Amino acid sequence: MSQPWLRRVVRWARRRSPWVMHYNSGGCNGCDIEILDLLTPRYDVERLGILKEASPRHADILLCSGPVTRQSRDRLRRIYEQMPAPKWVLAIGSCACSGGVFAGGYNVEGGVDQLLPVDVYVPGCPCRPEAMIDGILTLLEQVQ
Amino acid sequence: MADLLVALAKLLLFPGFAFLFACAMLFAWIDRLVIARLQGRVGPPWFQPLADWIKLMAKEDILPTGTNGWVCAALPVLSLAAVLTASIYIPVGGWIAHAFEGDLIVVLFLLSLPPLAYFLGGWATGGVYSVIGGNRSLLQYFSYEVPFLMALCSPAILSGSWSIAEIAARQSETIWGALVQPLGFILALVGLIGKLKRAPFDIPKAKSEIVAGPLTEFSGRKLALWHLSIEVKTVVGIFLLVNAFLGGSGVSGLLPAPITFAIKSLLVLLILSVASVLYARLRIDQLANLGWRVLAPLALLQIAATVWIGAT
Amino acid sequence: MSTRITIPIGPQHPLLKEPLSFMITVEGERVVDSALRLGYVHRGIERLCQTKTYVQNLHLFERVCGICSHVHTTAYCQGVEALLGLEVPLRGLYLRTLLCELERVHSHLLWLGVLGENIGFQTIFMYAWRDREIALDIMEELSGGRVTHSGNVIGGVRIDVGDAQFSSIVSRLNDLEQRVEKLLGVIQHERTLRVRTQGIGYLSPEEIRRYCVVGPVARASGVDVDLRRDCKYAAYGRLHVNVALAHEGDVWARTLVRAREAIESLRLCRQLLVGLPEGPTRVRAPRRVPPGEVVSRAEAPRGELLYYIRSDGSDKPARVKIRTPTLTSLITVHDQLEGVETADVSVVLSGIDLCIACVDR
Amino acid sequence: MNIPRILELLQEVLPAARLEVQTVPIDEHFISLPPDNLHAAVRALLERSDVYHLSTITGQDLDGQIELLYHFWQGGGLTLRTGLPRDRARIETITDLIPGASFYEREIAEMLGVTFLGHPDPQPLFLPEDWEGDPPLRREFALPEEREEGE
Repeated sequence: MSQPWLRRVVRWARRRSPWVMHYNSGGCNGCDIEILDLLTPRYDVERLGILKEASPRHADILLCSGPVTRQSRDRLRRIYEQMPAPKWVLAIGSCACSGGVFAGGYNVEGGVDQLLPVDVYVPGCPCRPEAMIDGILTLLEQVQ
Repeated sequence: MADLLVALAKLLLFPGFAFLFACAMLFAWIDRLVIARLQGRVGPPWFQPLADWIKLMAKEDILPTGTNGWVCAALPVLSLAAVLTASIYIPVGGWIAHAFEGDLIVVLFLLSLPPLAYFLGGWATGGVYSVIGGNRSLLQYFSYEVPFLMALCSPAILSGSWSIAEIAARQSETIWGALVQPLGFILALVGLIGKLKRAPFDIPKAKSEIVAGPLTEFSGRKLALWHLSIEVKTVVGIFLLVNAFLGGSGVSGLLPAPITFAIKSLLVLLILSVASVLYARLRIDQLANLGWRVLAPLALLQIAATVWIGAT
Repeated sequence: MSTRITIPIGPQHPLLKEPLSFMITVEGERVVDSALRLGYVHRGIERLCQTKTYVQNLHLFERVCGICSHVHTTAYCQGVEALLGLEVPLRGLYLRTLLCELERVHSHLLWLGVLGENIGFQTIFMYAWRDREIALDIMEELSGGRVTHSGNVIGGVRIDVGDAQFSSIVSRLNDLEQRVEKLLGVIQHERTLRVRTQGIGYLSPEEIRRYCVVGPVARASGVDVDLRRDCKYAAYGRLHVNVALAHEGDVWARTLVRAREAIESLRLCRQLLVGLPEGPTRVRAPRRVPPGEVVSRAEAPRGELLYYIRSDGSDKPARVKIRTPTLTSLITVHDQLEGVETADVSVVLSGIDLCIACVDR
Repeated sequence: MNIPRILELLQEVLPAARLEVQTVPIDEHFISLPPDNLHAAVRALLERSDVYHLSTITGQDLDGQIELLYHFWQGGGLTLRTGLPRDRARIETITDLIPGASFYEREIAEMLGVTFLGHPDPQPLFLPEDWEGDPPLRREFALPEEREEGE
C-alpha cells in the first residue's frame, strides 16, 4: 500500500463499509435494544454501509455496552483479539464509559476502557440511536 | 496474434471477468436495495458492495492456529475459479465467449464445485460452527441438486441440444421454456435459491444458529474472495436460467439483444430477492423433505411430460 | 454420525443479545444435553442497593432490565409506598398503569421481532420493530425517555398527559392497534413461520405448575394466571383485563398469546386515557422509611415480578430481593431442549423471551 | 386464598409448633416455622391445599440468624418464614417437591452460604468460579467502597 492513490481508495472503502459487532459485557439491555434498533426501518444504518456482523473475524468496530463484569472480562478481551486489524472500539452508554449506576458493585470492574483501547465514548443511559450513529460517524472521520 | 488478443479480451474484459465482477457488484447492490425497500428501509448506496469488497481486501488476514493456510487460501480461489470458468460457456446478451455441444453439462458440473469448496472451507478452519455449517451445506447440496439438474434437463430435451446457446436460440425462435414448462422453471428457481444459499434456504450460514457457518473463521482477503465467489455465482446462476428458460437474449426484435437480456436477468434477481423477504428459514430436515418428497418427484414428472411432448 | 459435538451458544452469539452461556451437546443435528451458565451480567444489584438511598435506588432498579424498566420501579415504589402508608393519587396510579401497558406493547413487539430474526425471518423483525417505534414515541413524549423513562417516583409519577397530547396519543394508539392486528394476521397465515414454531418447546400445564413458570409462557400452556387481574395492583382494579390464553403450549402458542396481549394492552391504554381522573399525580414522600417488610408483586411483560423490601428505619433499604419472571422459565429450558434439532435451539430460547439482565441482576 | 384454612392445615401437620399468622402489606401472610418442619409444611401445602406456586425464596442475614422466606402465591400471598443459625446454616431442599425451587436455592447457597441438603445440582449460579471471600449478602462482606470508608 505504498501508492497514495491506493491508500485513498482503501480509506474511502473503510469509511463506507464499517461492519460492527456488538458485545454486552454486563449491561441492562437498554443500550442493546437501541443498538438493534439501528438496523430497523427508522434508523436503517445499512444506508451508511453499516452491517451488524455475528463473527468477530468479520467485524471492524466493536460496540461495547454495559459495565464489564468479572465473568465477561476475559470473553470481551478474546473477542477484541479475534478481530482483524484495523479495528476500533466504541463504548456505548454510560455503563460502558464509566460503570454507570453499577460502579462500585462487587462483580463490576468498571468501564470498557479498563480493558480495551476505546476510540469513541457515547454516553447516555441508554444512549439514543442517533447518538450511536453520530459516534460511529465521528469515528469514521478519524479513520486513515 | 489478433485472434489471441480477441480471445484474451473476451476472457478478461467482456463477457469475461471484468464484466462479471461489475455485474456481481451491481446485482449484489440491487438485491440488497430491493430487500431493504420491501422491508421499509432506505437501503445501501450503489457503491456499497464495492466498498465492502475493497475494505475486506485491505484488512488483516488471520486464521485460527492449527489450520493449513494454503488450503484455506486455495478453497475460495477454487470456488471463484469454478464459477468464472462456468461463465465462459454462458451466452450473455448475444455474445458467447465459447460454446460447444454439451457445454450445459460442463456448466452444471462446474457450478456444483463451490458447495464442495464451501464444505471443505468449514472443515479446514475447524471451528464448531464452521464444521456444522459445512455438514449442513453438504446435506443441503443433496436436497436441491437433483431437482435442479433434472429441471435443467427438460429444456435441453425439448430443444434437442445440450448447448446453452443452442437452447436459448431455439427458444427465442419458438417459445420460452418457462411458458412450456412453468413447473421446470419454478423448480430451477427453487434449486437456484438452494444453490446460492439464499434465504429461506440459508441454512448452512444461519446467523442465529451457527454464526456465519463455514465462513465464521475467515477474515480479510479470503473472506473477500468467498463473498466475490458467491456474488459471481449469483450472476452466473441467473444468466444460466435466463438462457435455459427465458429464451436468452433473443426477442421479437423490439429491443436490442443486450437490453432484453438485462431485463430478463433483473427479473429473475427480483424473484430471488422477493423470495428471501417473504419466508422464514427452513430447518435442514424440512428442506431435505421438501427436496426429496416434493421437488424431486415433480422434476421427474416434468421430464416425463417433456419427453411426451417431444414425442408427439 | 453418532459422534457427540458440544456447541457453545454464548457468551457471545448472534442469537443472544446478552451474554449467557449454553453448552449444547448434539448428536448429528439432535440435541441430547444442555448446560447453562449464568452470571455474565451479574452486577450485584441486591447488595449495591443497600448502599444507596430509597430515591437513588429508583434509578438503580430501573436499570435491572432495560426492556421492562418501568414495571421494576412500579413494583419497588408500590412496596415502599405501602411501607410508608402513602396513598397515591388516582391520576398517578392511572398514569403509572399507562406506562406499564405501553411497555408491555413495546416488549412484546420487540420479542416478536427477535423471534423473527432468530428463525431467519428478517421481514417480521423489521416490521415489528418499525411498529414498536410508535409505542416508544408515545413513551418518549410522556416521559422524555425511549427505553428507560424514570416515570415512577415514590408517591406517584412525575409525568402527566396534557389535553393537547390526549387526542394525538389516542389516534396513534389506534394506528398501532391496526398494525399489530396485521402482524397477528401474518403470524397466523405464514406457513414457514408455523412450520418452524409449531410443536417446538412444548410445556404441559403440569410442568408449568411444577416449575412455577409465570407470564405468557404459562398462559400459552393454558395456565390462567395474570396478576393484573388477580392482584389488582395500581389501577388494574378499575379496568377489565381480558387474559389471552392458548392451550398448545408450544412456541407458536406463545407467539399468539403475546400478540393478543399486545392488542389487549393497547385497548387498556385507551381505556386508561379516556377514564383518566383529575387531580394531582403524586404526593410527597419522606426520606426515611419506617421499619417493616413488604412483598410487592406486579405483572411484568414476562410474568410475575416480585420485590421483597425490608426497612430498618433508615433512608436506605436493609434488604431488597428481586425475583424476575425470566428466571422461572429459564429452569424449563433444559427440558424443552431435549431432543430438538439444533436449528430449533434458537426457537426454544426465543420462545421464553430471554432477558438475562433481569435474571442475573 | 383461605388463610385460616391453611393455618389449620399446617397446625394439623405440625402439632408441636405454635403457628401464628402475621399480615404484611401488600396482602401477604407470614407464618413462622422451625426449619426442620419446613419440608413437611411445603409437602402439606402441595398435597392438601390448592397452593402450588412458589414465587421465590428470599434469604437475608439478620441479627443472629439467616432468615429464609418461602413466598407462595395463590390469589394472595403466603410466606413461610424460617430462621437458621448463622454458623450452621443448613436446611433440607424442597426441589424434590418443587423442581422450580432449584435456581432459588442455588442463589441463596452462593449469596448467603446456606447449604441445601439433598440439592441435585448445588453449583454456583451467578458468581464467578474463582469467587473468593465471604458470600456477598452476608453482613461481613463489604463492597470495595465500604472497605475504604471503614479504614
